[in-house]
Amino acid sequence: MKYHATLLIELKDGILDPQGRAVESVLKSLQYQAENVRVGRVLEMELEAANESEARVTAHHIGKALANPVMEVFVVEAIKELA
Amino acid sequence: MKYHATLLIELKDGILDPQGRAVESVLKSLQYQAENVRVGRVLEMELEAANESEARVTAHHIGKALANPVMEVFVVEAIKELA
Amino acid sequence: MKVAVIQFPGSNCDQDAVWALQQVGLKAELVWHTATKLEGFQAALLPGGFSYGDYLRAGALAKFSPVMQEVRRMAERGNPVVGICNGFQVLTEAGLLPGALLANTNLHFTCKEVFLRVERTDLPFTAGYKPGQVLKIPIAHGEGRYYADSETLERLEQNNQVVFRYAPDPSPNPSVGEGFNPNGSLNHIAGIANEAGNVLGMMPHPERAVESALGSADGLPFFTSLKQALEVVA
Amino acid sequence: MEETLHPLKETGIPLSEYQEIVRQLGREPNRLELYLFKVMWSEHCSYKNSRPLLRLLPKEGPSVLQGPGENAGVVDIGEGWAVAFKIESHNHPSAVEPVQGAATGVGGIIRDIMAMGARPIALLNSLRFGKLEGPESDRTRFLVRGVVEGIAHYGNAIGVPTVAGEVYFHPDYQDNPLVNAMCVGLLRVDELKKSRASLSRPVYYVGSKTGRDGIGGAAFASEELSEESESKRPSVQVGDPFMGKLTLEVTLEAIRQDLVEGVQDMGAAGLTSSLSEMAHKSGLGLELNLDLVPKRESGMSPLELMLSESQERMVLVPRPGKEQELEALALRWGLDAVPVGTMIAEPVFRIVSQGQIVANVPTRALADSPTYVREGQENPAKVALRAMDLSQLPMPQNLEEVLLQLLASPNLCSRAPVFERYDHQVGTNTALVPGKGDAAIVRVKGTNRAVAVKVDANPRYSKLAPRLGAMHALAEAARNVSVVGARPLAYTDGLNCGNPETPHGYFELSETIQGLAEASRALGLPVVSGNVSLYNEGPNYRIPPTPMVGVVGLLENLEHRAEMGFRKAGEFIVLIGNKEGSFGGSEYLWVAHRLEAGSPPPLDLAHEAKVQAAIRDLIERGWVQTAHDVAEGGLAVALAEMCFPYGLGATIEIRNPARPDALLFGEAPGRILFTVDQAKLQMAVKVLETFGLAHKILGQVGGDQLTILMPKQRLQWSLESLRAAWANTLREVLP
Ligand SMILES: Nc1ncnc2c1ncn2[C@@H]1O[C@H](COP(=O)(O)OP(=O)(O)O)[C@@H](O)[C@H]1O
Ligand SMILES: [Mg+2]
Repeated sequence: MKYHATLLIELKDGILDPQGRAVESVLKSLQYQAENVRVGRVLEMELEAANESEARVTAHHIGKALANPVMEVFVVEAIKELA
Repeated sequence: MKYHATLLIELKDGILDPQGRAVESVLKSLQYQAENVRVGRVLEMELEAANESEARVTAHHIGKALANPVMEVFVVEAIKELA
Repeated sequence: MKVAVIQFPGSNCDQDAVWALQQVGLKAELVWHTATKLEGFQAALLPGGFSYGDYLRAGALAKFSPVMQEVRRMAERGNPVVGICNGFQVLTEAGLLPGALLANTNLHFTCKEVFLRVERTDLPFTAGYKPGQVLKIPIAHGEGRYYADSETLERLEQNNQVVFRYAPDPSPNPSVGEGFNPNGSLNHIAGIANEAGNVLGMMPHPERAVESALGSADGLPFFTSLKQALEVVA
Repeated sequence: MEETLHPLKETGIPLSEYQEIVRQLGREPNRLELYLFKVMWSEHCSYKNSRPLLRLLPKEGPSVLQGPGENAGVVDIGEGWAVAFKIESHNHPSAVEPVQGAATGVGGIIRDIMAMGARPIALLNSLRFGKLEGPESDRTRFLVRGVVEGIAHYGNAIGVPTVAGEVYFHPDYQDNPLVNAMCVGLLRVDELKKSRASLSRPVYYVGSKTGRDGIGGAAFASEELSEESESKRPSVQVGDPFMGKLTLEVTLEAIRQDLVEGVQDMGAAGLTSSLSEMAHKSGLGLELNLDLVPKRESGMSPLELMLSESQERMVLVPRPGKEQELEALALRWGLDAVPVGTMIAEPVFRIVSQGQIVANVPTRALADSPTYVREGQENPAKVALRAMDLSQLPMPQNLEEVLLQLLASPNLCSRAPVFERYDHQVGTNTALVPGKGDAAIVRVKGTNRAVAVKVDANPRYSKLAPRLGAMHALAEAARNVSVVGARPLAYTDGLNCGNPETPHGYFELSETIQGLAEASRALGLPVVSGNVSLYNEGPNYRIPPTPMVGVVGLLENLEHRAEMGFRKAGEFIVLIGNKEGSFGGSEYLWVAHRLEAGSPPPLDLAHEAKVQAAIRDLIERGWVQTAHDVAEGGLAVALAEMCFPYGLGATIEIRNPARPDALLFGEAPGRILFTVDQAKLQMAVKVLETFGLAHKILGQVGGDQLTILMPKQRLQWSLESLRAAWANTLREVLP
């Protein structure tokens, strides 16, 4: 089976995110009331797996491999079966 | 009301994603069956809004403002009400 | 004595490192990242550059290169292992050094001369310096903001594992005015060592400062120190 | 018929050219063939409006190993070494997507240099943007940030130092920024490669897979930016410096191991121009099998494959028996290396897809586009502007204030915010870094030799007087190379002009080239490579003709070189050339009087040559370590610039000047400031006398102020006040 996986890798809270700050100030200058803006990465990929839970496990391992535990956290945001 | 918004900003399909290509080749070397890896940005933020649909509209405008129309597309991934 | 200069795809200061090592009479050889042996080498240098394009995160993908297992063994055996710029990022990503290197607070790649205070002169890389000596060495990076959680940071300071710190320009008419810390590193950290003191990582480029014709020779003692250290073991 | 007339409309090929195509083929072209002609006969690939004019440029010189016609020019620098260099424009892509447009511009010119068998050792860029004031400044800031980010992103990652360049702001670039990138490469003379292949050799495709990137880009690049180009916008080409680095190393290693006989980059119009041009230059034909081309996306049509401008692709032709070694080398670096074609005797470009011949065109027909010689006519408005009388210009009240204004103006303020984003030292050869000298110096390891490089163009001069402006551009670029102590050898030129199909546009193009030709002859500098970017105009604007001239010079002894900063208190400051400058087209006229008029300063090329020879002589003798040319902003700005690098001031005394502002801020070519210590002063003056050059001992280095004493006037600035004015204008754009 093929599954589409979405992973989010983000900075732990409390760690200074200058990019988030920059975005926030841009948004404020555009009159948007946005607070605590944080910028992270999203990874989309197609995984080969026997079933959804196996795909989720693989996605989890991949997140573990790619995120840096010193300052990042990751979540498997979504697993969708592909036709 | 305060809402937490999650936005994904990603490259349009067909546009080369060098990051995705590099990540994919490394995942393959680690024996993961990952295909079509794409790397984008995720933005998390808190928005002030009267109700959820208004928050969603604001998030949509913000996505429009931040995504590069020449290369990128965005989706409002989630809107959650904050206690 | 031979130093292995590890060549990752995307490394671009590898030849510069070889050149600098040769300037002090050390033998240096490029070793491709797929190597599974580092026999015959007494030290390893992970050079600057953009391994795997620095995609995802500087050093994030290079840590998976097969050669890293050998580098780890070398470090455990107590041989000198140096990571410069991208090499430092790889060493932290691989867990051979504590902490991490985040995007500069100015959010862009910055290439300029900075000043470093030498905090330790009892290491194979710094024996040639005077304690507290201030060096002029260039930086060239976009992700050099040293970060570690407060406990780790304290431990680093207590074991004085901080080897180089960004410092003000000592000259009478300073060129480095606005903020001498170029990237927002905690405690102005520019370079650290592991507890044993044989693994060192630094963001500035000593290999770019070995000839006064090119602006500074303050990096030369870094390599002469390494040479002497290796001669002692040999 | 219908079937071919419809694509004719869609390609926008003029009927006259279509008839020429039919004549050359002896039949109607099919749609794919028609598109091959469209890209190959586009201005960008065919130079159909500029080729006749470019013939006027001197191309021979004692050190020239390769002139125009290959991927880059090559000059001999001695001891078996040579340098390859070329400039290339990426204006339209950068206007559409500044980051990727600039990045792919850098990647493209690097591959041109690789294609000569040279290792890139230096990058330069020449940038033009619009207004930094008023409502339109937002767009300008967006473009500046994007373009600088793109150049930094690609150059830093691939590991080629960006050592010099120029940034210039002028309202006429508001709708049409210019982004030209220049690359210099180092090679052994005996490893010089060309775009050649011999009969029945397999043609290898090396590097990135082909996707639908920038389809139609080459054609796109030759069209005026208009509403239309929105819809015609190709899917943006994205540069991958990581892939670029791998391709670079594989190509150079293949050459070092002597595995290849021919090398060609895939630049604009990708497979189409690279393969058909290589076949044509080799006097052969080429059969391309599209089924073998590595593809990134599925279902790509032959047309899409032929027009794709995917980056980081090279064409390598292995020597007989070296095929396996080449494939193994590419594999080691993780790259595709596939034989996609074969050199054939019949001089045609034959394209095969799924067993069918989908195109079959004589290579000569593709290479020899029609050329056009047109009637040019000068815009009368320019004549009037030039004629304006500036002798009655009001005298500013506060000259001290004017200097601060000039130093803070976008065209004269500090460039550090730009070049600090570029790695200018990777490779550990940069002996003179940006901000320290008028040209960059890159040494050649293992020798005492070094090359000096600089690119220049003065749009104000060229706008007011295209021919004279072009002459100034070459003179100034050469002067900048001379003041660091290097002897100019040759140059590359990026000609950015308007629409050549309009009389005014054609006039500016032809005058510019004629001016370059005249200056080339007078200064003895041949052109060895370059680029032409036309149609830089829209319904209601046209850029000033902008000939970006990149000069490469040789230092035979790196020890003897000069920087621009004052370094030793007590040294004497000497000016070569006349004291006063003129106001026509000067920065002062614009900044202090908001005027852009008058005639640019007259240029005596014989005098210019002598001035440059003299300063080189003084530097070679080891007497002079500080020298700087007096350019935009005049004497006062030049002096201030010499104070900045080492924070050392100066005191200058000038007696009976004509007009103080002409003396302080007036512009004139052939002027150089240098310093020398007392012991050498008289000898230095003697040298200038033997050259028969006007000169003046102006004062001495020292202190932390700049002081200019004039009859009845004493001007003084603290270095902090000068630095404060100078440092922040671009910082605010690039924080
Ligand atoms: N303005 C010019 N002056 C001198 N040579 C030029 C000029 N414009 C183009 N050339 C030469 O014409 C040839 C074709 O240019 P170009 O199509 O830009 O090459 P490429 O496609 O390899 O970038 C090159 O050798 C180039 O150096
Ligand atoms: Mg080319």
